[in-house]
Amino acid sequence: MNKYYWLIPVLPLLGAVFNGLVGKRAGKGAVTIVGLGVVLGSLLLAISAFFAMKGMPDHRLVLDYGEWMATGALSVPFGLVVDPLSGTMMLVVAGIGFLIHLYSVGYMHGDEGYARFFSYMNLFVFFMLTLVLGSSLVLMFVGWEGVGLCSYLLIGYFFETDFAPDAGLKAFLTNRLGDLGVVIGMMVLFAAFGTLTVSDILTQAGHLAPEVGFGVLTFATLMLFVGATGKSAQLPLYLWLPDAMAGPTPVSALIHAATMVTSGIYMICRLAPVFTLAPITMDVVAWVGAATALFAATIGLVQRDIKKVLAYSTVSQLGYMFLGLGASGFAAGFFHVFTHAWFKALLFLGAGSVIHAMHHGAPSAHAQHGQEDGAHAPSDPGVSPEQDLFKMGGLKAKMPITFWTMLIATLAIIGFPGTSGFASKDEILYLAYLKNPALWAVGVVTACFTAFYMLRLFTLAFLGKARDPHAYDHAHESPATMTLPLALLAVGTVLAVWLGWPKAFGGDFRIEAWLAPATTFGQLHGAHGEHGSHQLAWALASVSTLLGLGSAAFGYFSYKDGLAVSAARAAQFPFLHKLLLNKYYVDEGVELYLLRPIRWCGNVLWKLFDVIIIDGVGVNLPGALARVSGDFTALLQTGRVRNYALSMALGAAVLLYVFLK
Amino acid sequence: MSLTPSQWAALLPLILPALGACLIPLMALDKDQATSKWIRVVMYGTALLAVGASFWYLTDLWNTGAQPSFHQLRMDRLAQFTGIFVLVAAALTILQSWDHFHQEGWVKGETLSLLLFSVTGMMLFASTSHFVVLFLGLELFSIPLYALVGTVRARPESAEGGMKYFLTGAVASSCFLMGGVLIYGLSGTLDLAAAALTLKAQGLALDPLVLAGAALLLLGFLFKVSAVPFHQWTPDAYEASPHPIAGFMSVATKGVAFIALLRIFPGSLAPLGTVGVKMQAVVAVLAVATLVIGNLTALVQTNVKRMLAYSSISHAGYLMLGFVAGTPAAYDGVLFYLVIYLAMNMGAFGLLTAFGLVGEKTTFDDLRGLGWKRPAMGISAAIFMLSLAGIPPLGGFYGKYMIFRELVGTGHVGMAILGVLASLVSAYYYLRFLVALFLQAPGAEAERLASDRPAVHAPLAGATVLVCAAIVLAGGFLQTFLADGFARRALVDGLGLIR
Amino acid sequence: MTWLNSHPLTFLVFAPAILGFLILALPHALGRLSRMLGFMGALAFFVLSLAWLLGHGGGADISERAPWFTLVGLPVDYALGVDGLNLWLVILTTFLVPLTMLGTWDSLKDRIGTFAAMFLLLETGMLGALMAQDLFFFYLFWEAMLIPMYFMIGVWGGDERRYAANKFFLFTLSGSLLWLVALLYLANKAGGFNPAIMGQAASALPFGVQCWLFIAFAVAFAIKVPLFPLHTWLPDAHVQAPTAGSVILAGVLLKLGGYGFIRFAIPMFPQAALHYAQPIAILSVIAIIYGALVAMVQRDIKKLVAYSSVSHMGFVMLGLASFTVIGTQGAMLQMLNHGISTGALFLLVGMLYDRAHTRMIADFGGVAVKMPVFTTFFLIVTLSSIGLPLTNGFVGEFWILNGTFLSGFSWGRLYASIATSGVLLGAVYMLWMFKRVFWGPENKDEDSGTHHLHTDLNAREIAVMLPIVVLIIWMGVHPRTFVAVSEAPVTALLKEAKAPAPRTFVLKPAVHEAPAVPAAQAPAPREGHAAEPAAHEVHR
Amino acid sequence: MTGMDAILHGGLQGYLVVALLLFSIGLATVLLRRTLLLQFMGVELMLNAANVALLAFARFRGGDAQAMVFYLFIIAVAACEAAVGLALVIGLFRHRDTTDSDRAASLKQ
Amino acid sequence: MFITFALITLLGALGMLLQKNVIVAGLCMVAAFFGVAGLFVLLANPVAAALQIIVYTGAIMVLVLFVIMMLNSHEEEKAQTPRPVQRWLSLALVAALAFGAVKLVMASAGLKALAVSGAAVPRAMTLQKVGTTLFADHLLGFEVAGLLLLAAMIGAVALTKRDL
Repeated sequence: MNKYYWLIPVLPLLGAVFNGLVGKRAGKGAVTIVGLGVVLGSLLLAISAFFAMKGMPDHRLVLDYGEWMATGALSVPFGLVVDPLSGTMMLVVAGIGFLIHLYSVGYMHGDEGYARFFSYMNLFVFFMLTLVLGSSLVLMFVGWEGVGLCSYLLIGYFFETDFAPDAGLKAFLTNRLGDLGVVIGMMVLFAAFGTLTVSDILTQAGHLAPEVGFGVLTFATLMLFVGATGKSAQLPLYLWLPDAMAGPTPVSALIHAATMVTSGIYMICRLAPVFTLAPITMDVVAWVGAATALFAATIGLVQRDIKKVLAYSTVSQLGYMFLGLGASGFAAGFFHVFTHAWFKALLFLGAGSVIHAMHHGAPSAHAQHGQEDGAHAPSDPGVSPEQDLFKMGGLKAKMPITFWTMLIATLAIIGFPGTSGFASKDEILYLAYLKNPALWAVGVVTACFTAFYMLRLFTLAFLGKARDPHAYDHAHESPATMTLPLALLAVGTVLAVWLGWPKAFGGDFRIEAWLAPATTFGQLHGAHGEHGSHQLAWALASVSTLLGLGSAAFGYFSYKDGLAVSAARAAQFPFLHKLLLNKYYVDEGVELYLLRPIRWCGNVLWKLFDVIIIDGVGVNLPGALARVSGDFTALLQTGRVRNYALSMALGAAVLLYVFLK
Repeated sequence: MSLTPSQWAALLPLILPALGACLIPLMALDKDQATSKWIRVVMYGTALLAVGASFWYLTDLWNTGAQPSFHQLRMDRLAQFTGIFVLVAAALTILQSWDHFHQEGWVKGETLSLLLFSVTGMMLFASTSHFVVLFLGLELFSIPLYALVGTVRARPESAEGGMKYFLTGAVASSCFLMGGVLIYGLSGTLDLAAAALTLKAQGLALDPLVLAGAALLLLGFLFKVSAVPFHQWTPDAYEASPHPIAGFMSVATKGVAFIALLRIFPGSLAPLGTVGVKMQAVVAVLAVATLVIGNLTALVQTNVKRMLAYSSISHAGYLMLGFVAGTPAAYDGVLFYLVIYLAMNMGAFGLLTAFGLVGEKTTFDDLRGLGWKRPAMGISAAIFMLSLAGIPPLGGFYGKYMIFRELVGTGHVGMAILGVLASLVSAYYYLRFLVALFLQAPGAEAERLASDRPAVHAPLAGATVLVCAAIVLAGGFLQTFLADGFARRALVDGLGLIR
Repeated sequence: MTWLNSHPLTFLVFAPAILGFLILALPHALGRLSRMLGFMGALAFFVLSLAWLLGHGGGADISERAPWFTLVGLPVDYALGVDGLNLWLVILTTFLVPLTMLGTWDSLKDRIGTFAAMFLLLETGMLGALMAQDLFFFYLFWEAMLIPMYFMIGVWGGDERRYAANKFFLFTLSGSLLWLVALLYLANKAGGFNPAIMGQAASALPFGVQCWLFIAFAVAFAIKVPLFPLHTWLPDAHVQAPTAGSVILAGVLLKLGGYGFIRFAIPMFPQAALHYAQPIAILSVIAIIYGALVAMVQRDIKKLVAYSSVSHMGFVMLGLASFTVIGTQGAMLQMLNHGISTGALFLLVGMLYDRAHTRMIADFGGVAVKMPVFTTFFLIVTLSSIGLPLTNGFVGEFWILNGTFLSGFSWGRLYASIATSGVLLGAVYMLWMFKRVFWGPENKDEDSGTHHLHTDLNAREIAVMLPIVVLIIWMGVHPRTFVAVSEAPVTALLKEAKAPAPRTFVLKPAVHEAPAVPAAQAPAPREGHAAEPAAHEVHR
Repeated sequence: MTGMDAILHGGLQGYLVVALLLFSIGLATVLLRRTLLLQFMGVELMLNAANVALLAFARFRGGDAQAMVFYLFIIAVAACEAAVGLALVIGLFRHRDTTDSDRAASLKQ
Repeated sequence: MFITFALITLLGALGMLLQKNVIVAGLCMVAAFFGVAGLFVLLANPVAAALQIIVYTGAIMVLVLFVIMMLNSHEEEKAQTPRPVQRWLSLALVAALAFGAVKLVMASAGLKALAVSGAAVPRAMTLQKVGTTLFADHLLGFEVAGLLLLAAMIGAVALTKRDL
């Protein structure tokens, strides 16, 4: 079986190529079969590989497929590594990926670009699996950039709109900005370790002492973290993620919630031993994560667009994960990745289902999404009507499956005791407290905000009464291809807790031990969680859970009767409301203080430097000077023969002078 | 009086064109020569025959390796080289003038006669180191040229150009004469080679009068090669004269003057070491001036003939650089360059005839779009212009290469850099020619005029252009043959310059 | 056949010119036949070059050398050779010529036969310059190339073609003429134009003289590259040139600059080259960023691509300046990459222009709706141009950056880090342009370019683009195919040049519990330690 | 005889001074006068100056007949120049109705 | 005697240079030619003196004067614009040349030696000697001079023939 594992990433690639090249002609049926088939095949192979890995004595399955780019001292093989970390991630990607593919069959059924969509999605799975399985940083970077590309293509999927291309471009460029960090980080690591193969780096790292102060590894890891902030939408590179909701909802679920955006966390886990060597970086990671979590959560409080709320929630949750990583809780962070993948995908797909339901009148998905730019929304031009929370309400009755699955996901995300969200979040908060109580405090506040806006979302969408009767009348439960994934994801959300119920509550947090071969690579850095006591864990958990539930209740009561209460509150704090509603004006600031100066700079360089200085002074001026002096010398040719004779006489004088001198 | 065969051999190459020159005016006595074609055919035939016979005879001499002499005339390899050079130029000129005068609407047998006289004078000028013959040769080729320049009676500018050429030329030849006389006076002999030896023997090599004499001699040569500041007649005279004559002047006068300069200064006067050094110093200064002024002024010309005139001035600059280097190999380069230059410039002027440009209609605008109408001529034009600009792999590049190489080899890197900068400038105005030919469509007015006029019919001029193009190309690919087999042997056997 | 067997390179170099002259001699009315003849010929040359150059084991050196002539005491050899340094550039040339001919089959209406002839003459010039192993011989081709290119721009170009053609010609000529003087100077010292002998002679000269000579060489090559600030001829030439001219200009002509460095300037003046590595690197970094920033604000797609060339070729020069095997190999690959990707971009822009008769970005919008196939190809090429992994662009840039970072020079790390931003900026201008042209609502304006688009790519155009796409992926996935042959010569060359050994970081092992010194500032022992004095020696 | 004496009393130096002064005056005529005929006479004067020098040298070389022959040729040349020069002047006058060389300046630059 | 003829020559030449009236200037020129002839006599060269008068004065100058009359250009035409640069630069140059010439003559050692040695061997130029030399040594020159005269004649004809 081993020799077929290269197909795990390649199968989706083949699917992408097929769908891209001949999908349109082959028809929707073929596209569906191929598009889903390859991911399913990949999933099955992945499961097989996973168990093969488990069978290995050191839980590592190394697959090498020859040299890719080797020259001089640099050698980068095409190699795949399956270990507990990548294996788990691989399963998440393939598994959730498959579910979302399945969901998309229903969601995208009316779209003209059906084949194109599946081509992109398959391609994404290919790149994501490459990212996860790549044995070297470079191969990981292939996936890293590749998922960025797919994200770009999928965000810009409705390319004939105004908004989607912009959002895609923004996503790609912001990611690229982060990728610079990865490239620089790789260069530094290569200069330091002489290799870019992950296992080699980790082996060497095991023999090193942690850096005190700012050293090479600190620099390298910080640079890698810059990449992570780009991909995982952390401050300050989070800007693209909310805009990324311009893509079709399955995309948001798969890429911008479950998989791609977590690749930053995944990378840090991958290189955990190296990061552990750089305490400064760990602090930075923790604080950036905490700040992002809080920052995004505050914005999420007031958004009207259902997907925007979820997007900021994602940013916020990603912040949590980094907070966990920064607190050396690699397993905790990764566990949150895992649980988050389930419940956030579920939330998005649920939202998609709602949007699907809210949409009325237009027969084709094409036209439906043509309106996603929100040009027709009367009350708020920034939000399209079918995504506007303020126009929903009472959908519980119309779409029960969606309602119930969404409820499970919401409970998970707000950390309702006993859910998977509770388990992962609590572990992170606990570790944060051990690192620095302030971090814990930020985390708890964020949790409260999360609980508030999630309940706000849930209440506005499903409870109360319909605020847009027309849309409500047309709303309907989604088809089975969509509800089935919802159900499966809900099951996953519930079951995920099994993997990491905290020790403090009698669990074994088995994921830590499970990941240990990968995150510690046989060394014993970062053995945390032993410093505190179960009493402390209980106390902390109680505080945060109580506060969270209180916020949730607050959220529910604020919105259960419509919008009046919240409107009154907004009027009470107009400035704050406006600030949050406009996302702290960061986009505007970036445009004003970053992009415009750069374009101005380009223009100045071009018009002033290129055209005037180099071309004008350096190139054309000598030419003009030559012509002018030519005009001058031509004046010497007066046409009067006496002058000619005089010049000859002068010449004679020169000759005589030189000869007689 | 009877002459020995050897003396005949030395004289015959000169006698043949002279004979032609004497015969043709007899045919030109007929008043209807413009209209009766057969007379024209006979006149041109005679001229070509004279030139051809002389050429044939000279090549024969060259092949046998004989170097006969008659009194002061030394028909050595260098002289044979010169003869072949001049005769080729003359033949091309004769062929081109058939078409040109036909286009202009008049034919004068006298022009052919004068041309042949001039050819005789040139061969004489470059074949002797005796001052009397040198002077007579100079006058024999100059005076017919004065007349030729002023011969286009229909154009007021023609006589003006001739007058300017004449007056400046007469001043220059007076200076030349005075210089010769001074050297004679102090040495007692009119043979410059003998004079140099005598002066050296008497320790008079540094006598101021000798140096002044040498300076004045040099002036005569520099005038003929149109070096700055003795160049100002050039554009006026070229513009005034018929196209083929302008081509002939630009090529033959310059070539012969350079060869004579070579024969006299580094050759005959070599024993007077200082003179050679000072000559190089002066030529260096003037070469710089020539390159700068020639090229810059050429840049702003609108008239093609004037552009070519200034270009010929700037080429004099490059050739002078060969003298600045002053090594045998550099002189080899000079001779090689002259051969290519002959083809390039005769070709360029021939193009004007081939394109049927008459009178004053020789501006760049008149050339527009012609390259596409006459592709063979267009390609030839490209070859000439690029070669003039010194773009490899054409012949012009090799000439420059040889000269610059010696220049750099003798430590004149600065001069070489100036030289290449000058060719950069020159590339611009040569490209302008091509721009007009290929890159610009003819103006509406020009199109209308062209449709009124009968189609240009210039087969002979066209043929000469093709021949010239072939020579330029050959210069690029058979450079060794031309440089070593032709130019170098002329130097070795004629001057004994190369070791 | 026996002659062919012993003179394959001669045939490859001169056969195109001979065919070109033949076509030139054909009457004007037979333009279509001429074009077909030219294309078939070029295709045949490509096949032959593949068969001959890759045929026996792929990359064994082939050379032809014979004394050619001796003028003014300097022997000139007729020397052609194909080795690891130029093998793929030669094949790139023979590949691009027929491809471009096919790709621009219908773009020109006038004088198509003459154009084909010019193209073939240009091919001779390029192949000759790539293969020449004697500097005089090289110079001949180097200059001769200008002539057909001049006419291609000047005759078939856009509205400002005369200015652009003249600028191209004179700009390039200015550098090479000064170079000629240096060449002659050195040839005088060496007694010939054989690069090896000239190199030896150069090493005997005082260091100051070597520097001047190197500068003369470098300027001539840098103009061709073009290196900032000698690049301004490029945008004009590209914008005005017909599509085919742009493709070849970007695809091959620019490469000759970089090739000149690696073939002649660096091996002949290693000391001076090391001495000037930093200035070159600075200019390269400026070129990378400057080209990108300026490209960003262009309104004409072609001009944008032209400036992107400046940026990309900056990477090549940076790789060469790094004096590491990785960097130099990256530069070698990047030259090929740029030839393929930018050539393809120009082809695509040409296809767009042929349909819309405009190249202004603002005239488009929503092209993807009208021409989906075209959009796909454009996207792939764009991605290659911005260096997405698994396309060719990534490998080259990654190597160059890594090589520079590792470079034995003290500035390597900083410049590599700065140059990385070129990767971002490249994405900015390319994708921004892509978005504005291809995405967004369809431009409904009657005068707009989009409005004039009626057909997607036809079979011929797809046939042109497919091999390019295949190459883009191939070079990205298996770059060894294209750089394996150059590894040995590059390594030898750098060793010969006494390039400073790579500087690596040294990390503190755990057993030492000494207070950690930031390793970045710590003097690098290992090979790096030996490199320091060498670098100082160079910087005297 | 030395210095000025030699010049004033008919020594070789005297003749040479006369010749060179004559030459200068001839040149001055070409440079300063605008009438073509006068300029032409200036040229003749320059030739004559050479003649004077030539024959003076011949005298002090013991009556060198070579120089005398050369003198004959120079006279012939002068005659030829006169013929062509005057023909050109006449030709110019026919077109321009002037013998002022400054006015015959349509060819320039 | 020398001084007299020298002065006639130089003053005649100066007169030509300075005289406004073209005819008078021509006559001054004739005077200068006569002075030169006188100098030739002093140089023991009566043949040259005779030729000078016959050819120059008798033929060339008459021709010139004839043309002056024919073209009716007695007076120099009025200058269109003053050309001070031309004038003063020319004057300076010519003055320098004249001054330099005198200095040159004084400075030349060879000349001095020749003056001394040559004064000792006075020998008249005879026609016989000239003839012998002409046909023995300068046959070539003689032929060329003949060609030259023919060429000049044809040239003059070509330049002035009416009907072309």
